[in-house]
Amino acid sequence: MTKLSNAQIAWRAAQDIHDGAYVNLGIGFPEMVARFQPEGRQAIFHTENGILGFGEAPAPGEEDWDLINAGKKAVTIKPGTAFFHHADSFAMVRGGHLDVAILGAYQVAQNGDLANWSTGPKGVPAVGGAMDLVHGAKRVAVITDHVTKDGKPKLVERCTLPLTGVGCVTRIYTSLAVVDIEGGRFVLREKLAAVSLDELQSLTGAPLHLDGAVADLTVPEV
Amino acid sequence: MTKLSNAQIAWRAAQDIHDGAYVNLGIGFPEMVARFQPEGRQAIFHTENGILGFGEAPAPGEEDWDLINAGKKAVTIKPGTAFFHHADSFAMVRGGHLDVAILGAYQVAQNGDLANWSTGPKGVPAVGGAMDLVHGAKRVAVITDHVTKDGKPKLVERCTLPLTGVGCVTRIYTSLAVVDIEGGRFVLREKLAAVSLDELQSLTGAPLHLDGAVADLTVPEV
Amino acid sequence: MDKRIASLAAAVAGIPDGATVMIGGFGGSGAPIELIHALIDRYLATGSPKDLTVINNNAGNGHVGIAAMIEQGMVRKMICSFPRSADPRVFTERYLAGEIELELVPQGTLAERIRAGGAGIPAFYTPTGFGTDLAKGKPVADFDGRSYVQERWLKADFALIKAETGDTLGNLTYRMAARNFAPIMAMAAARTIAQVSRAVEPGGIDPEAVVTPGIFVDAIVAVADPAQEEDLNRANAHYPQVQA
Amino acid sequence: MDKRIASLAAAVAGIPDGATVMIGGFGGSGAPIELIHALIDRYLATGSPKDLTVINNNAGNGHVGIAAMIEQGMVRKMICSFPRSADPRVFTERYLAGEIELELVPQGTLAERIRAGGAGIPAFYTPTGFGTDLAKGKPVADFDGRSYVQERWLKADFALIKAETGDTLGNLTYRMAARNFAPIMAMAAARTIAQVSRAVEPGGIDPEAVVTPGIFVDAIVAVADPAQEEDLNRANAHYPQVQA
Repeated sequence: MTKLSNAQIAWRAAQDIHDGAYVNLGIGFPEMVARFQPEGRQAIFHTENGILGFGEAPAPGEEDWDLINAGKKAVTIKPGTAFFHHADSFAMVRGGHLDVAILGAYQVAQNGDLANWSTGPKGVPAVGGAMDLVHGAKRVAVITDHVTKDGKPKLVERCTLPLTGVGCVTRIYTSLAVVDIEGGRFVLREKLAAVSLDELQSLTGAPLHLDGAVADLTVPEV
Repeated sequence: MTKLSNAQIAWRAAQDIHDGAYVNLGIGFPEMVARFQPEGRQAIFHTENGILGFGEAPAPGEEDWDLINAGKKAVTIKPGTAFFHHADSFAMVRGGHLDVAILGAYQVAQNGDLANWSTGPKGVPAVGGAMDLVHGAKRVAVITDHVTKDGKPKLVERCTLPLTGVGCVTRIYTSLAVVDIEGGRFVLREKLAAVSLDELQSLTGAPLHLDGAVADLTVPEV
Repeated sequence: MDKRIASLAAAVAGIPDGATVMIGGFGGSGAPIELIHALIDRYLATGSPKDLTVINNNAGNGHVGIAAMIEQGMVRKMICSFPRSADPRVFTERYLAGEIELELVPQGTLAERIRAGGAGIPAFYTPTGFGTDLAKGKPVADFDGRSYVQERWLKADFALIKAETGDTLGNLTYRMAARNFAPIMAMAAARTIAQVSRAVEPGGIDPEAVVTPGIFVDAIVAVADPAQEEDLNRANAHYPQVQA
Repeated sequence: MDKRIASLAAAVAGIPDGATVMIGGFGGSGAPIELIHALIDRYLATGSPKDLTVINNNAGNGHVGIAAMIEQGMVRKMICSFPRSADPRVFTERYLAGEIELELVPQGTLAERIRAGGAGIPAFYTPTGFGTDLAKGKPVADFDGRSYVQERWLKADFALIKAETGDTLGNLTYRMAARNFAPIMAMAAARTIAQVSRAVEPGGIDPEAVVTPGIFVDAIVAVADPAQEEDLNRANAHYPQVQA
């Protein structure tokens, strides 16, 4: 089936980040969003471990392991970077100073609940800063494949996995669509032209509502 | 009547400050304690407005009004001074990091209650950092004349003036004596040799208990 | 992104009647005199903003800065720890006349409430003030056998602060003890406006030396040789200047 | 006053069995490897300290640092936000075998609890974790129509941290993102021991540049060229070194 690559989902999410926005990108796939900042806009990236306004990854061999992001990957400084300690870093998060946080998801429910930290009681649990981010940033968005690897919906009526946060997500960028969460409902904003509404609904665990026209989700090869 | 001058009371209080102690001195009379650090001991002074390890007053005309203490008097920096903001400053206070706070008093009760910020409902109330200091420093001491200007006891059974803190004072240096507060009682440790125990008791608003010998309160001319 | 604003007047233009305004400074150190006086200019020209709630450690000294705001009648309420100064007459007279409201807060509690406002902590417990008149009516709780008072966060619509160096991204440094409340007020206000003695491009401040990261700052306005409130008061200054 | 201690061994000599120890670092950045390894040396020589509760963002990586402490059996409990790393096997195996306890805390709550411990705030409310498994059993309260979880302060008997420059009064600066938890852990521990890459006399640090004021630091020990945990792991290092 036609679907967006992770890079393309990240590209689409990047288009909604306004100039001058303060942004936190989750570990892994969400980090990709930084690559696709639209021309003429400058976002400032925050990492939980105490850097604001860091730059791209250094060339291999040029890493300084005191200069890493929350995913423990090496980054660089650029003019205007600031360092601070962990309590100040999470004051930024919890205090509502970040404009956008973009995270991955295991499940997102139609009421905005997010499950992205635990797949159940087995193994070693680990949470990091996700629970802080989802109740801190002004806007919490999710980027994700529309369905799990075995084809089950990730957009669901109620999360069955342990929650990261309650009623926190407002927009989901998936491999097939852009879906807003409004008034406890999924509202479809954009979908791939090649995917029918019925098909999309069949891959979604709760009703997709329409609120005006659904735009084509158009993303370049990236 | 024979009594110590304010400078002498300050001198006596200074003798109990150990080498390496972090100390906050209240505005006014308590500031005088800094002058009498015993030879060979180094105390580090904290001021609420964000300086640790400041130095003496500058020469007249040399003041920099960005470099002041809590009493808004000009101070100086010296090697090892540190600046920080107000929340960090009171983290030092509230978090139990100061070894000693020395404050003035209107009244101290035998249970350690202190009244030093308000003489009643008239006028404009002002509290500053006193309420934080009395519940923060490891040791809270008071320096004061033994009696009020009109001869009434300042060491009392119960404070009648609005409280600054509850059960917080452990030692009182007065113009006549050194009194500890232990188990809800005044315990006399030192008194001027020229003042009899009966006389001292008559100037004190609650029983002075003895716990071993009472030493002579001996203070040089300063 | 460039957070510079060209004039003091433009910097304070958006503050409406009834706003809550945190103003940096401890006595004269850190007082953003030029921003305050620009606000007074606007009030004198337009009648606005008035009915302000002002949060500062003190309540003005002499006839400049916050004292001048109060003297002009712009301030409805002060939230502060120590409304006394070398010359507190302006506040004292209004207060005793019942013309200005006062919320007196212990200094450390004031600082922590502001920091909590900036850090998304709606309430916290402190030993400060327990058993005193300033804790009356507040919830209390015991932890580990000791009694504490619950205090609420403090936020503001605007913060007016004075910094030493600011870059165009809003990163700030301060000068000595002029730092005091500015970094936490910058965190706690919906819009933070900093007057800076020196405006620089990004990179003009060592990343290790940044005290207030730019995320907490919305606008900077350069004031190259800022007045020192203490100096103004020693010269018996009035704002606006008394005409001869 | 001179807070310098001549040797790593002397610096960690006072940590007893059962102590709660905060250890700075986020992953390898800021990890005080030499202090940790000195503690392991002591344990191997004397059997003490053991039954430690360790507070760190993570739970060790590879076979050095905190992972090596766990591997040697010194740690009874970890309090952390993210017990995963490139090579978390040491912790994972002990945890799944029920040999080590885990208190999992959201990262911002972990930071705030530590800061609260240092600032004398026994409890505070945070939106983080509300309605999740990590808030189970904790008091909740509504403020201004939103729900919050009450969290308690976190204190320690000791903090082991890594700083860049330290003066003999204990004032510290850090290197880039190696700062992370160190400044707040220094506040929250009864005794804070900092390894510093450069020890200087008072005056050797600009008063404006001090990140951790000396009041929060009890001892500094100079480690001129500290190991970087990430480098050790990339070289597949083990501590103590595996004998060939």
